[in-house]
This record gives sequence, C-alpha cells and structure tokens, in this order.
Amino acid sequence: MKNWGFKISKPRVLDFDTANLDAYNRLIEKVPSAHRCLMCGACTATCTANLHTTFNFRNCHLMFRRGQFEGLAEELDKCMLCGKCKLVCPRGVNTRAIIYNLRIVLSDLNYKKIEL
Amino acid sequence: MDKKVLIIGGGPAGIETAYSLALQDVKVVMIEKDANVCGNIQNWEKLFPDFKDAEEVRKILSQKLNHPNIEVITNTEIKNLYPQGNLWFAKNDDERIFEANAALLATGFEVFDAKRKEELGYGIYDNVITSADFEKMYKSRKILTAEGRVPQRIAFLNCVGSRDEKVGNHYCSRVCCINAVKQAIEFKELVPDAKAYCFYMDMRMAGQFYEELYRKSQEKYGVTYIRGRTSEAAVTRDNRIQIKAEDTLSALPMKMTVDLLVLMVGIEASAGTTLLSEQNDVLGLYGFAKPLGLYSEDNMTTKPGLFLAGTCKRPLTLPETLADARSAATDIIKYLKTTK
Amino acid sequence: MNFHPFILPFSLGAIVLFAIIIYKYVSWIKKLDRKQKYFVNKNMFTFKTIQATGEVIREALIHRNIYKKNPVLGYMHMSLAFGWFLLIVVGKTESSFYAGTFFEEPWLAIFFRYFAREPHEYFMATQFTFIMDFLLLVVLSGVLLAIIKRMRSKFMGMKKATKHSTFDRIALSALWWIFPLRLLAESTTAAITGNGGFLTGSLGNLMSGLPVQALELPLWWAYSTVLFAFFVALPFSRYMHIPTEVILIFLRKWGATAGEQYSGLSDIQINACSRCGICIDACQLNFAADINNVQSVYFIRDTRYHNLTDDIANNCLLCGRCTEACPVGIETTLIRQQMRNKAEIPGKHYYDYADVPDCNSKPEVVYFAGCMSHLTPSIIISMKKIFDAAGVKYWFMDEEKGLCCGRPMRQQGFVQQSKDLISKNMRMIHSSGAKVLVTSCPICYKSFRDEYVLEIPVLHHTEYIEKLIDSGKLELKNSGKSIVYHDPCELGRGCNVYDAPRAVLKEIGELRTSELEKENSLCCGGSLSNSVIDLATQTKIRDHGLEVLTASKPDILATACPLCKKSLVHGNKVIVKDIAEIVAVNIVNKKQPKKVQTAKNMNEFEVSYK
Amino acid sequence: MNTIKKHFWNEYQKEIANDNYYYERSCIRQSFFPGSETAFLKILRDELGKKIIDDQHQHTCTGIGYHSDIVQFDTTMTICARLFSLMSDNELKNFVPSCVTSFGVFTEVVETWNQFPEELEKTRKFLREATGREFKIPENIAHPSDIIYKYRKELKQKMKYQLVNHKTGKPLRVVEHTGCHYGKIFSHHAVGGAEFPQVLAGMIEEWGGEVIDYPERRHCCGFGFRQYLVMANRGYSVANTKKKFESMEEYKPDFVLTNCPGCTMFMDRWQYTIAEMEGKTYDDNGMGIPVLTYEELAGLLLGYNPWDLGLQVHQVQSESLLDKIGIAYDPADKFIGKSGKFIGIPEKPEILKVDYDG
Repeated sequence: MKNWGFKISKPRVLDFDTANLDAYNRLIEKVPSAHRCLMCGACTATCTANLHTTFNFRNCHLMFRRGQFEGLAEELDKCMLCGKCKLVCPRGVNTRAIIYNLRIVLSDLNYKKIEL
Repeated sequence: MDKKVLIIGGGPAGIETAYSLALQDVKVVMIEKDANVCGNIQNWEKLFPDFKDAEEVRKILSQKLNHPNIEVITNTEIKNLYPQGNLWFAKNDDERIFEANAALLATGFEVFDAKRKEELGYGIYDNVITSADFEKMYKSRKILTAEGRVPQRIAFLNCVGSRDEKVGNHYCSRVCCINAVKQAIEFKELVPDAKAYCFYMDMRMAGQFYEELYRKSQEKYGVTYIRGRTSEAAVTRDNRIQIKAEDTLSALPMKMTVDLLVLMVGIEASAGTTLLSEQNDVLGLYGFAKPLGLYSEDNMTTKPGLFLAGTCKRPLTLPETLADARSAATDIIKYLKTTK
Repeated sequence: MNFHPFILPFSLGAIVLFAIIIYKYVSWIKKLDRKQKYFVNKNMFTFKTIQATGEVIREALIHRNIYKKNPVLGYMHMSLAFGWFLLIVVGKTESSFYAGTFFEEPWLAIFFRYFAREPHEYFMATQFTFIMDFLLLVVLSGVLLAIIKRMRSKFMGMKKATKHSTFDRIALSALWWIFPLRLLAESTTAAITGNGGFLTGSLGNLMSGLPVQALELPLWWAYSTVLFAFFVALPFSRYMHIPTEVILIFLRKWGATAGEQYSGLSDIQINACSRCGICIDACQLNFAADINNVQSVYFIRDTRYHNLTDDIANNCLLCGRCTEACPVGIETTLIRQQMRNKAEIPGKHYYDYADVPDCNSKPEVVYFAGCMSHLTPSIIISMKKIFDAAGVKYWFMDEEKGLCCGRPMRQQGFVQQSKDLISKNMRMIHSSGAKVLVTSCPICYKSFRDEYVLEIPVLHHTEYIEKLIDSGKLELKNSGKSIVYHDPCELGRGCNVYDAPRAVLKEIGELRTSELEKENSLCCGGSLSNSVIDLATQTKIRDHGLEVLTASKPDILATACPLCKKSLVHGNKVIVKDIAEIVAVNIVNKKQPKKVQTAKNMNEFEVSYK
Repeated sequence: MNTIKKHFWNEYQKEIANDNYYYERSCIRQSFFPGSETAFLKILRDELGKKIIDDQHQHTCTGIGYHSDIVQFDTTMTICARLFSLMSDNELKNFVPSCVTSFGVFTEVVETWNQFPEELEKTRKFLREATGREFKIPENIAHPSDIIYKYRKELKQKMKYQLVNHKTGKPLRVVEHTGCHYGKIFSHHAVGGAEFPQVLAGMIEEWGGEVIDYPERRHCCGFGFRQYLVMANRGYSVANTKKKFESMEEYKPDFVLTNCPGCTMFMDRWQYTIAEMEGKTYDDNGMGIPVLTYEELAGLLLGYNPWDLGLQVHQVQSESLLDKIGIAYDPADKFIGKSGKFIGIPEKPEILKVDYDG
C-alpha cells in the first residue's frame, strides 16, 4: 500500500440515509421504555463512573439511536451497572437494561470482538 | 334568583366564581379551610410575567367578597360532599352541614413536597429551598443563605415533582418554567453581580409575554440556562450545595457549587381536591378532579349540580384560573335556571 | 424359572433407566467445580454422610419439608414415594422368601402375584400379602390425590400448578396408570387363583362375574408396559428429580454450594427440581404483577432443556423468596446469575480509569455508603451523626470517589467486571487499616460478605448500631412512634440479618409486625436485578408490598436499604425512613467529649464479632 | 429543470463581450490539460472568427497564493493591474481569464475598486512605482466558458457530433460542475447565479445532453486551496470530492463537465486517489467517470482529434465516452505527441482501470 501521508477524512455529518437505524429497534424490543427518553441527562449526572472518568450514558444511548456505533462498546465498558441512573430517570426508562442490552446488541453487530 | 350555591375553596377560582354568581343574584356560601381567603397566591409576592404585586390582586379579589350575596365561612374544612335529591350537602368534621342547589369544587392545588425528591436534599441541607420559600424570602427583598450571606451563585432547578414518573406525576405543571425566569430576574435585580443558573429539560414559554421575559432574562440579566436535569445535590464543607447535572448540549457531565439551590416545585392536586373528587366519582388522573369533557363541558362533572373551577382540574396559571372561574359561573347559572 | 414374555418391557425399561442415571451421575460429578470437589473429598467419609442418609429418608421418602409447607401435598408425595419404596422393599423380601434365595429372578418381585399362583407355604405368606395390599392402597390414595391436584390445584392450597412438557405428560400418565393396573392385574389373578389379600382378593371376588381368564394376561402386559413407559420417560421428565434429589442431599451435606460459574452442581440442582410449582406461588411477579411464565420452575426447566431465553433469565427480582420456599433447596437465584449473560471477556481490566484514593487517616471504621445511598443523603448524614455521637473515628470510603461494590455486575452475570471492582475496593478497604467495615447498602453488604476476601469483619449499619447500643456507646430515647420494619431482600434472605434491625427499632419505638416478615418478607419492587420489567410493573409490586406493610397503619415504615427506601417513598403512602435516620434523631446527647477510642475498647469490639 | 428554477436563474444574466478579447491564461491548466486553452483559441478564431490576443507577457493573477493566505490583497490588486495594463497595451477592453480562480480574483479586484476608489488610487500608485505602467479597468470580464455559452448555438451548427449515445439514441447524462469562484463570490457576474449556474448546463442541453441534478451539485470539488496544499488538511480535501461522487454515483453519469482548472484536476485525479485508498470507483466498470473541460467537449463535438485535445493526459481515460458519442480515434496515436515523437506511457494504477499498459 502506498503511503499517502494522509487519509480520507471521515464525514462528521450524521447521515440518516445510510446510518444503521434498525439496530435501535432491537434495543426497543428488549427495553421498550427506551423510547421514552427525553435526553435530560439526569442519568449522566448521577453516574458513579463519572466520579473517575467521563462517561455519558445519555450520549451513548443517543449515538446508538442514531446508528453511530464507533467506540461505543468500549465506552459502555466503563459502566458498573450500579443502577443509580435508573433511579433518577424522570421518564421511568430502564437505563440499566439499556446498557446491558446494548452490550449484547453491539457484540452481535461485531463492533466488539469477543476474545476468548 | 332564589337559589344558593356552595363554593368549596376560597382561592382565586372560588372568589371569582362567587362574585360572578353574586352579580347574577345567586346566593353564595364560600367555605375556606384556612383562616384567610385567596389560597396559594397568599404565598406569592409578585406575579409573572408582568411582576404585578400579588397584594394588589389579593386586594381586588378580597373586595369582591364584600358583595352582599356572598357569605364567607373560613376555618372550615369540608370532609364530606354529597348530593341528595336536587340538593348538595357539605359537612365538616364538626358535622356542620351546608346545603345548596349546586356545589362548586374550587379546592385548588398544593405545591409538590420537595422532600419526596430526597436526592435534591430539601429538608436535609440548609441551603436548598423551594420556589415557594424563595417567594417568602422575596417579600422582605432579602434572598440570603441559611448563614445570612448574600448568595453569589444561585441555581434554579425546573421540573421538581413535575414530569417525573418516579413520583407518579407525568404531567407538566405549566407555571414553573416562567416562574423560574421571574425569580431569576428578581434575584438578579437584588444581586446584580451574582450568577444565576437555570437547569431545565425543556423551557416551556407558551404564555403571552413569556418568551419575551425569557429573552429579557438572558439579554438584560444574563441568566444562564443549562439544558440538563439535575439529579443529585450534596453539601460541601462550607455548607454550599454541589449539584450534578449533564450539560446535555455539550454532552458533558457537569458539577456546580452554588450558594443557594431553588427547587421549582410543581403543582399537585390538593388533599381536599382528591378527597372530594373521590367521594363523588369524579377523580381523574394524579388526584385531580375530572371534568365532564375537555371543551364546552370543562366546568361540569358527571354529577348534575357539581361543578369544577381552577386548579382542582389541572395546573393552570392565575389568569387562566380566573377565566375558568367565570366560565364556571355561566354554567352554574344555566344549571340553576333549568333545575328546580 | 418364573418367566413370561410380559416381563420384557419392564426389564428393558429398568435397564435403560439405570444406564441413563448412572451416565448422568458420572457426568455431573465430573463437572463439579474445584471447590465443590474439595468439599466432597473432605467430607465424604465423615458423620455428614450418615446425616445425609437420614435426610434422604426424611426428604426423598417421607417429604418432611413439603409436608411442613402443605400437609396434603406432603402426604401425596409421601404416599407415592415412601409407599412405592416399601412396596419394592417388602415385595423383594416376599419374593426372596418365596423363592428361597435372595438371588431369585429380578422381576419376580414386581410380578410376584402372577408367578406365585397357588397360595404357597412360604414364610409369613398371609402377613406379606396383607402388608403388600395395604401398601398398594396407600400408594393408590396418593395417586388419587395427584389426579385431584392436577384437576383442581386450589384443592391442594396451591394457586398455580406448573405447566407440563411432553415427557412430563408421558411419565405422569404412566405413573397414574401403574398402580391401578397393578391392582387390576393382581385382582384378576386373585380371582383366578385366590392368592389375593384384603384388597386384591376382595376386588377379585367382585370381578368373578367377568371373563377373568381372558383379562389376566392383557392386564399384566399393560402393567409391564406402563412401567416401561415410566422408566424410559423418567430421565427426560421432571421425575428425574427422584434419583437426583438423593445425590443433591449428599452433596449439600458435604458442603458443596453453587459457585459463580455453572457447574455439575448446577446441573444436579436443576435436575432435582420436581416442578412442584411452590416457587410460582412465592413469586411476587406472579401474585402482584401477574407475570407467571418466568418463575424459577420455568427458568430451571428451560435451562435443563437448553432453551432458556434472555427474557426469562433476566425477568427476576432475585429477591430470593423462591429459594426460601423451595422444598428441595435449589439455589435458584444463584443459578439464575450463572445463566445470565455469557458474553464476557476474561482477563480484561474494565475499570482501569478508576483512580481510587488510599486512606490517609487511621480510622477505626471504614464506612461504605454505597452508590444508592448517595441518592438518599439523609441516610449518609444520619450515619455521620451516629458515628460522631458514638465517638467513632471513621473513614467515609466512597464519599468523593467511590466505586460500585461489584454485585450489580455479578447479578447480571458479568463476573469478570465484578472481580475487577472487588479487587479495587478491597485495596481501598485494606489501605485504611480499620477494624471493621460498615455499609448502609444491603446489596454491597451481601457482596462484601460473600464475594470479598476481607481481613476485617463487615457489618450492615443496623448491626453496627446494635453493637454501639450494646456496648453503651450510643444511647437512644424511645420516640414512642409505631414502626413497621420492611426486611430488604439482600439483608434478610440474602444475609440472614433479621434480628439486629428489630432490636434497634425496639429501642426507639413500638415495633409492629406485618403479615409477611423475615424469610417471607416482600421485595419493594425496586430491585435492580430485573432488567425486563418496566416501572409500571415495579410500581404494582411496590404498591402491593406497601399494602401489606402498612396494614397496621404505623407512624413510620422503617427499612434498612437505600433502594427500598427510594422505592417505598415514591409510593407516597406512609413516612418511610431508614433505621439510621430514626436512630439519628433519637440520640440522647450524653454531652461527653469526643474521645479517641482506646486500643482496649477496640479489642472488645473485635471479639464480639468473631 | 422545472419552471420555477428556470424562472429563478433567468434573473441572473450577464453581459458577455462580442469580440476583441484579451486572453489571460491559467497557471496550471497548461500543464494539467494542455489541449484545452489551445482548443479554445482555435474555436474562437477558426470556428467563430473572433479576435483574441494570447499575450506572451502575461503572468499569474496570484489566485492560488492569495487564497492560500500567502499573498496580500494589495499585491494581488497590483499584479492584476499589470495584467490590465497589458490588455490596454493591446488596446483591448474585454478581459478573458482562462481560470475560474482568476475570474474570481479579477472580479473581486474590480468590484473592490468600484466600491472603494481609494484602493484603485493606491493600486495605480503601486503599479506606477513598481513598473511605471498605467492601466484601464476592463469594460467586460468574461470567463471563456461564458463565451462558449454565448455562442453555443452557433457552434452547434458546426458540430459533427452530438451529446447522444449514437447506439441507443439517448442523450448522454452529464454532471456539470462550475467552479465555486465562478458564481459563488459575485452571483450577478455568473450566468444563472450561484444557485443555478447555467453556463455549463446551457452547453450540455444545447448540444443534446441531459444535465443531472444531484443533491451535492453545488458542493465544492474538494480543492479548497489550503485544504489541499497543506498535507495535514488533504484528507479533508479528498473527503469533499468523495462526498460529491457518492452523491452523483447513483445517477450513473457518463462524464463530468467542468469550467475550472482546480475542479477538473481534483475531480479527475482524486478519483484515482480514492480508488487506490479505498478500492472504490463511482462507475460500473472500475475505470472512473471521465472529467472534461468545456473546451475539450466543444472540440470533441466539433470533430477535433481527441489526442490533440490532450485527453490522454487525463487520469480517468475517456475512450468509453468517445465510443458512446461515436467519435473516431486512433488508439495507436494516443501517446504520440504533436511533434510526432512518442511521449511515454504513464504508470499504470493498481486499482483504477485504464486502457493502456504502462
């Protein structure tokens, strides 16, 4: 392969025409309450992991909803499943189940290789 | 007209209906559980969106009660309301019985008890207050921390007890957003150098002049609005309050230490509303009374002769409540004319 | 030789049955994990084995546990199991006497009346005939009860009966037919030969008008054939619990328990499930939320037949009520955790980002509030007050930078992640050099007790407060308020802490009881472990629980778990307080200066834990 | 094009001089697409009979340096002024810059002088001090594509071929791409303005082709001056080209027509880069979509020899297009230069398919 000294920049646009928006349906099957999220960020605010690192559950959920999977699995690994976020959600979204099921859906989508 | 109407609740809705009925020669008995009339606006100092003195409104409303057709009974809490034949009866704890041709529920609202959101620390930390507490403080034009300091940084949290499935209140209380804007401006007028922040999920500025006031608060008073629901408050060593939210627009978790935290408590059905609605099978969602229909039947109930006015039905602003009260009076008169 | 071709189905079935059972036994034992094998080797030749034998008789034959829970159901099981067992034992003895040797044809005992046609002169022939008839009557009464139970489960005091699989149906139908057919076959023979007892003989007399000669052989064939059907279906049906329960009792007595990974013991436990359905009645999802296809019995069935779905594995509060109720003693919640989520990556460090602080002070106590307690700041503030009032020097380990205890990950099946968190927390705890670890969260408490290897004792704050009261460090006044205590699942059933919270509450108020307490207490609905149900379902469970708890209209509903508190408070029905909060407002100010704990005191403290 | 659009672009018309042009050449076209400018002069002189001066004293307009923030605007104005004085030397008033960047620069300079007369005075002073020259502002500045557009009908009369697939009889599907600096700086100096540039579309439609209207039609070719020139930004440059091609791909264009040196260059050459980097081409055959200048296209249709027009030095080879139109060509002559000497065969790309064996 030639060394070009540069790479084609990835577009930063959210392309709703090409993004994988169907994966979200698989999450909804498992956690129907995910629909109700109004992106208030209460979950991110209370997150225990946030005492140590920046982890934004709301944004992960949103990115997944928008079909943006890159780096998501690694990001979700920061979660400790402690469930505080579930307690503060004003819309009764089962945030903890979202994370747990996101891990499964993402690994099914091959965004995370399972090394054994 | 030789008819009598029983009005339960001496707040703005009750007074306005009473006066409208009195003008039409209907005898009115208005029963208030507290010592004073005017209900929740007694606790308010200024009103949104025009900063009108609540005192003025109270004066006007109280004067209306001087009408000879109106009898005001205070310190009497109705515990039982029931129809018998074409008449309506109301009883208090002392078994005192009131009788009338029609009854109006104007039992209004109570502010949400912020202690139920323990994570926000109301009743646990000294420097967490509610919007109602703010209003009381503002009467003396002194917004101070528990230690008597002038706050240099204040935060208003919207949707405390509203739009929250965890406390069972799915609805929007309608008044808190604009109230937060009003109180933030009041605070900034008192302490121009201080910083005021307002945390919101959505800013709902649907009333007339609301958007203008919102804009003014940003432009003239520099109030900062942060889109993110605050989910936790903790106390610092110096008794300030550290809150955690996500600044959702920058997608970053944030924390902020403030001198005073104001919880914009929502509207909940009052205990009387729930009790009397339940007795008469007109209990709707969240403890509010349920009108017969949403449109022309908004003041009527399934029970002939039982009418509703004001915030016993749902969260309403003061002007909406007064308009609703007058419309209830029209329906009551129509009813009185057609029934024996 | 006493032979007739009709014995062939029975013999074949018996051979198949024993072959399969032996194969299964061997493969399960091979699959036991290291810890379980260690316990087996250690305790196999001890008194425990004799104890286990006793238990086998009590449980597998007499069914004492079921009897205690439901006498009619207990009798049904006992009459079938113990009755049949005695039929075999007595029948074998009888046939040995008849044949004059212990090594007679193995099938002789089973078809004895057919072969022993003339009233033979063998030892105690009349007595044997009487006993055998009596035993058959006992078994038949059990069968009758079983049929009634199937038809009308309410009659047996059970709300829900388990739904059955195909093998279950075959085995069950066969089981129902074995003894009526045996009765008919023996009675026809008795009618022909007159070798019957009070039951078979009488029935034989009644049948004298029938063509008994023609009926005799077909009935014996039918008897043998249903035995074949039962034996062959048994290993694949729920009746596998009969041979499996025996091995489970031995393993349990030897000290083996379910570990974090699915093992041979888990296999044994799921095979030991008789699908009696008692767990369905115990489950709140069933009686408070009308979800009745996810209970342990179904979970275990699906696990056994390898068609477990995530939705069933995850739809459980892990409250432990079913474990408590299970007559066989299957560790249902632990096995459920083993079966949850297999997609994990061994050896990966998940929480490297965690920058956990070491303790700089030299505290007596490490206090770990737990994640959830940060949403109930009142509990934290109360604990601080209590520590201060008792003059205890403590380190609030997760005040600023806490980590999760690891149990939520474990409950969801992510063992590796859980271990990562545990090792980080252990380092912090040990860095303090404290003598005791106190936590406010029962979930953390359970984790500290069961999954951590700690050098210091761990106490839930209710236990700790009790110690403080007992040692005179904390003086409380009685508030005179009436209090009902809600047992948090993880503290009560999880850690067997029932008395300490009650002892503390008795000091500060009038403790009232509620209908379902201690082992039978209800889950508040706030359990994190169920990732399937939504808020509306949780609310149903909570409201039902509140109904039970507030039946006596107490002033305060006390609990000892931030999650329970949060859940119950939102019910908005009664004042809900954590025990720590009630204690904190009822401390009597002794006005004694805060003094530093002496080493002597600390030692006393230590002794009292161990 | 629907009627509303048509109505809309008609508001943007410009005055294009009839005759007597001063030609200002492009810096880069002569090396990248050497046949184009020659063809233009030939068309003007031979086909249309116009007078156009191709001055040997001319020089850069500073466009690339100016848009890369290297050359100051004062310098640019002075250098442009010298070019205008050269035009004045030839007693001409109609300025025709070959390059779209230059067209933008000259328009901007003249517009500046109109708005700020003091700048004009300053420039006169600078030019005088530096060279002793005086200059007149051109009466008309038109891009060569404007002139071809203006005479598209006349040229059509002389054309041997049409933009029609000679086998199927269907019009060829063409992507037109006007350089950003043609209409996006001063839309009233462009035929059709910035939104509906008509200059190339008009030629295509007149000569029998069909213009493809695709979503990213107005998007930049990707050059972007410093985006390409600074290597750290180059990924951004190619990303924009990729975006354009992704957008046009499903319309299956037969070729791309451009009027700007940079656009021709980058839409042609980046196809090679994208193919080599990602293995992706935007046609069905892996050969890329030919990119032509309007002069090359006019020359082809007029029957000029494709190799004289310089099509062999394009990255994406155009034989497939010639076959579609039915233009006769001799493959053996492809790499024989004007002098009759063999000019060598370019290295063969790894992924992008070409007709030659390099």
